[in-house]
Amino acid sequence: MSPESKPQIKLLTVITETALEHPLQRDLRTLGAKGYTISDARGKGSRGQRDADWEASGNIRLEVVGDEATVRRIAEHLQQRYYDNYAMIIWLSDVEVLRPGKFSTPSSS
Amino acid sequence: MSPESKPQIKLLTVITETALEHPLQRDLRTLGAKGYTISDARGKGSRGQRDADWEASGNIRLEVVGDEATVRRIAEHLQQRYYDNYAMIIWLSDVEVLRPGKFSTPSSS
Amino acid sequence: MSPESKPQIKLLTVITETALEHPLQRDLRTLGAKGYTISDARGKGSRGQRDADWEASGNIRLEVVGDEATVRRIAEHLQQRYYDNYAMIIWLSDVEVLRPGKFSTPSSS
Amino acid sequence: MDPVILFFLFGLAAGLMKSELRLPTAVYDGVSMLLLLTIGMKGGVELARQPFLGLLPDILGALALGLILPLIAFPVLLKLGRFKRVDAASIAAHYGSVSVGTFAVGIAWLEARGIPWDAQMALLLVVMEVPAILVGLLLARGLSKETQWGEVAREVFLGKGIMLLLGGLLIGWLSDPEGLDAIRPLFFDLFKGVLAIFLLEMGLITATQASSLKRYGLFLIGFGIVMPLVGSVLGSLLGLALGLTPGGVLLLALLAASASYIAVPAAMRISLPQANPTLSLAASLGVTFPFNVLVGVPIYWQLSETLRALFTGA
Amino acid sequence: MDPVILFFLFGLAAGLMKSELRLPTAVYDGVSMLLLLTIGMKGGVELARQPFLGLLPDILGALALGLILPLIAFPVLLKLGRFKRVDAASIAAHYGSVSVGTFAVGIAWLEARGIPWDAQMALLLVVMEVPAILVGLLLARGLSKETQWGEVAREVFLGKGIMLLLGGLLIGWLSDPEGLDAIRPLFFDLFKGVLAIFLLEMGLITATQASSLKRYGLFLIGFGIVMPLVGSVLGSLLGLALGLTPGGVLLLALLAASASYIAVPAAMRISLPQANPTLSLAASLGVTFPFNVLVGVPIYWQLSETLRALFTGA
Amino acid sequence: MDPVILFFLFGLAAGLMKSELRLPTAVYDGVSMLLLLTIGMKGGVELARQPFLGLLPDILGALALGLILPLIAFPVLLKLGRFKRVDAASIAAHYGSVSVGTFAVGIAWLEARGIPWDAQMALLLVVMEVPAILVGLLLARGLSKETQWGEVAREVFLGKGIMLLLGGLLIGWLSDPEGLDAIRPLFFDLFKGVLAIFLLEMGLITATQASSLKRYGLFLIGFGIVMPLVGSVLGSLLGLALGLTPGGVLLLALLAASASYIAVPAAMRISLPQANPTLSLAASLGVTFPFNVLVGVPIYWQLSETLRALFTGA
Ligand SMILES: Nc1ncnc2c1ncn2[C@@H]1O[C@H](COP(=O)(O)O)[C@@H](O)[C@H]1O
Ligand SMILES: Nc1ncnc2c1ncn2[C@@H]1O[C@H](COP(=O)(O)O)[C@@H](O)[C@H]1O
Ligand SMILES: Nc1ncnc2c1ncn2[C@@H]1O[C@H](COP(=O)(O)O)[C@@H](O)[C@H]1O
Ligand code: NA
Ligand code: NA
Ligand code: NA
Repeated sequence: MSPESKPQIKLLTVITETALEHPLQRDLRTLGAKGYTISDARGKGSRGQRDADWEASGNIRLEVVGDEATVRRIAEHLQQRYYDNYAMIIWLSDVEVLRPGKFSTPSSS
Repeated sequence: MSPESKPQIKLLTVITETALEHPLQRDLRTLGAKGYTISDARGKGSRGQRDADWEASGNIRLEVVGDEATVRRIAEHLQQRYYDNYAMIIWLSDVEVLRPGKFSTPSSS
Repeated sequence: MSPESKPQIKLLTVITETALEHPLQRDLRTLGAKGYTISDARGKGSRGQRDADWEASGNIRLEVVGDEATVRRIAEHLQQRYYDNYAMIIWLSDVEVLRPGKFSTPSSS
Repeated sequence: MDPVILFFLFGLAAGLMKSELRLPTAVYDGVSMLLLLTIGMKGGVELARQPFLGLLPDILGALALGLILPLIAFPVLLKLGRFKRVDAASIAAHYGSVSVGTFAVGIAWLEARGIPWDAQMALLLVVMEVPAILVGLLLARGLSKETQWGEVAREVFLGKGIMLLLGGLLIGWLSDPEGLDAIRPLFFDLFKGVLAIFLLEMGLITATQASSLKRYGLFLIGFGIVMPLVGSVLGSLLGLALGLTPGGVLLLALLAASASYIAVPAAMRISLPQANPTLSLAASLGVTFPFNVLVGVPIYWQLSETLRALFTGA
Repeated sequence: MDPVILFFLFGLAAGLMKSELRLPTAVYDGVSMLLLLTIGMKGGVELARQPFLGLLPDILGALALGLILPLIAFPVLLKLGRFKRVDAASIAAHYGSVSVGTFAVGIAWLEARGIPWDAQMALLLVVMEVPAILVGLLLARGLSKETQWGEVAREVFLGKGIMLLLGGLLIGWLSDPEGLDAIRPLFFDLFKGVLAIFLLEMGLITATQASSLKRYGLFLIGFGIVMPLVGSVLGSLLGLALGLTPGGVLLLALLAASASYIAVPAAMRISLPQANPTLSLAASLGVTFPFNVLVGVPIYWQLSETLRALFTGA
Repeated sequence: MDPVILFFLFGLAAGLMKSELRLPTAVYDGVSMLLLLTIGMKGGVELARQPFLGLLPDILGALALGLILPLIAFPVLLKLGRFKRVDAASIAAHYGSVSVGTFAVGIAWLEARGIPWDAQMALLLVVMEVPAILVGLLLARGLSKETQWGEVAREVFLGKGIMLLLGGLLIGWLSDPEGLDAIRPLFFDLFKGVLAIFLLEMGLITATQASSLKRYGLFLIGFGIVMPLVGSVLGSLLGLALGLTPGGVLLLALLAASASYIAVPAAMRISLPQANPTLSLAASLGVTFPFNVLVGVPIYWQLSETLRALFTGA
């Protein structure tokens, strides 16, 4: 687990409007994510209450695990493209992936 | 990203009974959370199986991102007020928020 | 929060096929997890799109908090037993649990 | 046998066999909403047909019944059952309040036999939901300042159950008959089928109480059977005193005999969190609900007819 | 009163009282789908019965109406309302398009009175959903290269609403009458009950717009009432010019008066994200929908009959 | 055309066009549950009407058919299809078992034509669900100790599908006729409408198999069409040998022709995880289900009538 042996793997979490589910999936494909996970959510933030009471008012919770460079690229793209006009919050955290091979582009896989 | 330049941002995750959704929302408002995200969950813990089979038996998963002080204050309040009588587990982790400006009370925002 | 005073608590997150919900619950019981949380999810990975369009095509998101040894034991078991034949991704992260007493087998609880 | 009862037994059996059968939550919610709206509307339609006069005694009677029942249950639970004060108070509140599912079974039973009932029964159902909750809280903590009565009232009155019953009542009351005919296929014709689906899920839920019952033992089972019998006697007597029709007397007996498993648990969880919710659910859902649905209704019918003969000499 | 309207009022009241009443999303989705399919099928069945000739003028007329309405609304919103360009364009698009829920209420109103309407109305409903979206985007940004028209078209045509309406139309058109009889109990007999459930949820959703309305004030309320009146006049006139039956004229007036709250918001959110969605929803859902449902339909009926008398001398 | 089939085609088209149309999972689950319960009840009602004698040969025959079909399919898949052993075994299991959706379409087809069928068909449907699963597991691994047969049996028998069919059968059997009349509007009158909604979703799901089909090519398509034809011949012959009515022979042919897409995939995923689930679903859901629903039923009817004429000389 020494920092030089493995590239840092990051988990990107995005909470945003349900309306963005399809556009985000397209973006992730383009930006080289190896995978993603989506679940339904509701919440509140600087852009008001999003109660999931009906179709247009729900949130999704998107997670992408990947090497730090990819994940940061994705995060920056989303922020630039959507942050101004959509309810959205993005955070990153460190994770350790079992079989991380598939996320380290340099050597393996 | 040196520790002195930014305050530590924390993610607070709470798993608890669905019945607490409204009370917790009120608490968060009072305690100064800038936002929160809720999704539905089920699970098992020291207080038995919570299968979400019907209304009263489901869990929610609550997430609050904020500066460490606020998040710890919220966590301690919830623990004190609810932990004894409700199924509840609380954990904290480190996250890096894009545009963290809104969470750092001292200087910006 | 010095490493010698507390054992490291880890959060294990598993995304896998809905079909594994019951088998995983049994495994967790056997492997000594103190609890777990499950929510519904959808996603995409190396084994294709899993849209939750219908019963067999959804994912679950399983979370287990525990001391590092237990959590690693669980992660390794799941990986060994299911990884080859099921859509599955597993990651670990550091968390701080309020009232972690119940997760530290040596001294308390 | 009545298929509606068979649906309940089927759910119970599937649950006890640990089958994977489960109603999606949204379907269960939808089905409950339909039942509540329909029961309310049935009541409202009838209320619109007759003068409003003379409902006050019925309402006051129902209120009194809802206040008295928990006062009977509480000392029994505390002394005989040796429950903690909060648990005894919480269980008592469940038995003072009512179960809409049980009421629906009673209605279906009367409809199948062509026996009419009094228009105001749906209204009395609403009236009886609430007072026992207040009594329960008072029993648990006295007139403590801690209790946020405003909160409690909001929680109860704005809860889904009472809103739908009252909404249905008002809609039934204010609708023109032709308008109602157009929505009859969904709300009235499907009523018993929807009740069957509802009871299937209730069977599955009842089965989940089996393990709690095993843990908390015989006393809860006994209480869950005797208390409704006591309630049904009081309900029958009140119904006779109020001059209700035989169908109305049965329904009032059934209301008194039934125990809440939705509104009261939700209110207690918020207002009396120290009470152990598995205790009261094991009793009300695991014992009293199946008892009332499977054997209670005909027993209470017999009982109320016997009492009627006794008192009216008819 | 019509129970269907009472359901809407009940939902509205429950929402404003901040009750916990809420339809599960899946139930609301299921109910909307049923309505869309049934409306489509009703149209398709009728279309199958009569020669296809002469529909072209109607379709072109509906298209024109859908293009003109946002062009009327836009300058008013920009100049009088002082909205930002994108917001004015987005709101205008909502009012050029149509609301299926409102149309369903119109159908139920006609059915209750035994007034027939023209077979092609469901087709015109589909035709009128789309053009205003394109006008809105053009008003907001001109013929900017940025707009991915292909994307927009996909989003709109492959959206749930239009798919179900068109699917229903085709199914109604191509089905044998006996086959339809077998599915009548679900799709046709339950129609008005399903509409009642739908309107209950619409009432709850409308209530959530109250706070936006308070914030954005009087202009939106005025616009949300005057614009449908203008639309209904244009719709009536077009209907009379096209020689529709009285029922058909009413429905066209209602389509013109109604504002979209599903298809257009979804399209705008993706294609014009700078527009503030709460503004257009507050107007279309918080003002125009309840106005049309509660008082609009009879007003437009009166209006269309008056105009008919004026122009045809009948 | 039959609207029920049009619903399927509509779903298929919408899916292939990648529209956003989708049934909420809860609605799909609810609709499937209704179908299973209704099919079971229809069977149970009939069984109650006639002596139970003579069902044993039918049951044994159905069991044998369920054991033989996968034994026919397996070598073909292994040798001609060049599939891995586990995949061949898994696909074979799917084709030995049955599809309730297909059976429902057969029932609707017979009902539309007023052709009666034998009471025990719903029972045979249940009987045929299971044996092929066991055969599949044996084919994949022999009598390996690894297989937890207890687990497999639990998974299958306590799964939703069989529980609901058996529950429906018992309820239909044990209910009084008047009781059944009261639940008829939901379970029987809505049957075909509910089937239409179900087939809409099936069309959407079938469309998701298109890409797998493209990948795995022609062999699967051929197999998915020829295997049901073989099955239908065996099913018809068995039906004739058992002396079933023409309607019953058709349904048995259809059961043999149909391939499971719910119970077997779920069981295989747990008990034979090395098998690739997309292969068997592409065949059973992407080819055989639409083939049976769109063209199979009338073909099998023709076939069974021809065979009847041949053998009985009638
Ligand atoms: N501090 C926070 N903690 C957790 N979730 C948040 C937070 N702020 C915003 N969110 C989520 O992100 C969504 C969009 O946030 P916003 O753009 O700030 O309105 C909200 O609806 C919440 O679900
Ligand atoms: N060790 C754990 N890991 C993950 N989730 C847990 C854990 N323990 C409890 N939970 C969740 O928290 C809820 C309440 O826990 P408890 O109060 O321990 O019964 C459970 O129903 C689970 O959903
Ligand atoms: N890089 C990733 N980030 C987040 N979730 C992932 C990732 N890769 C896979 N998943 C999730 O894990 C499931 C199984 O992954 P796989 O086995 O790679 O197909 C997918 O359906 C996703 O929900
Ligand atoms: Na009671
Ligand atoms: Na319009
Ligand atoms: Na078969």
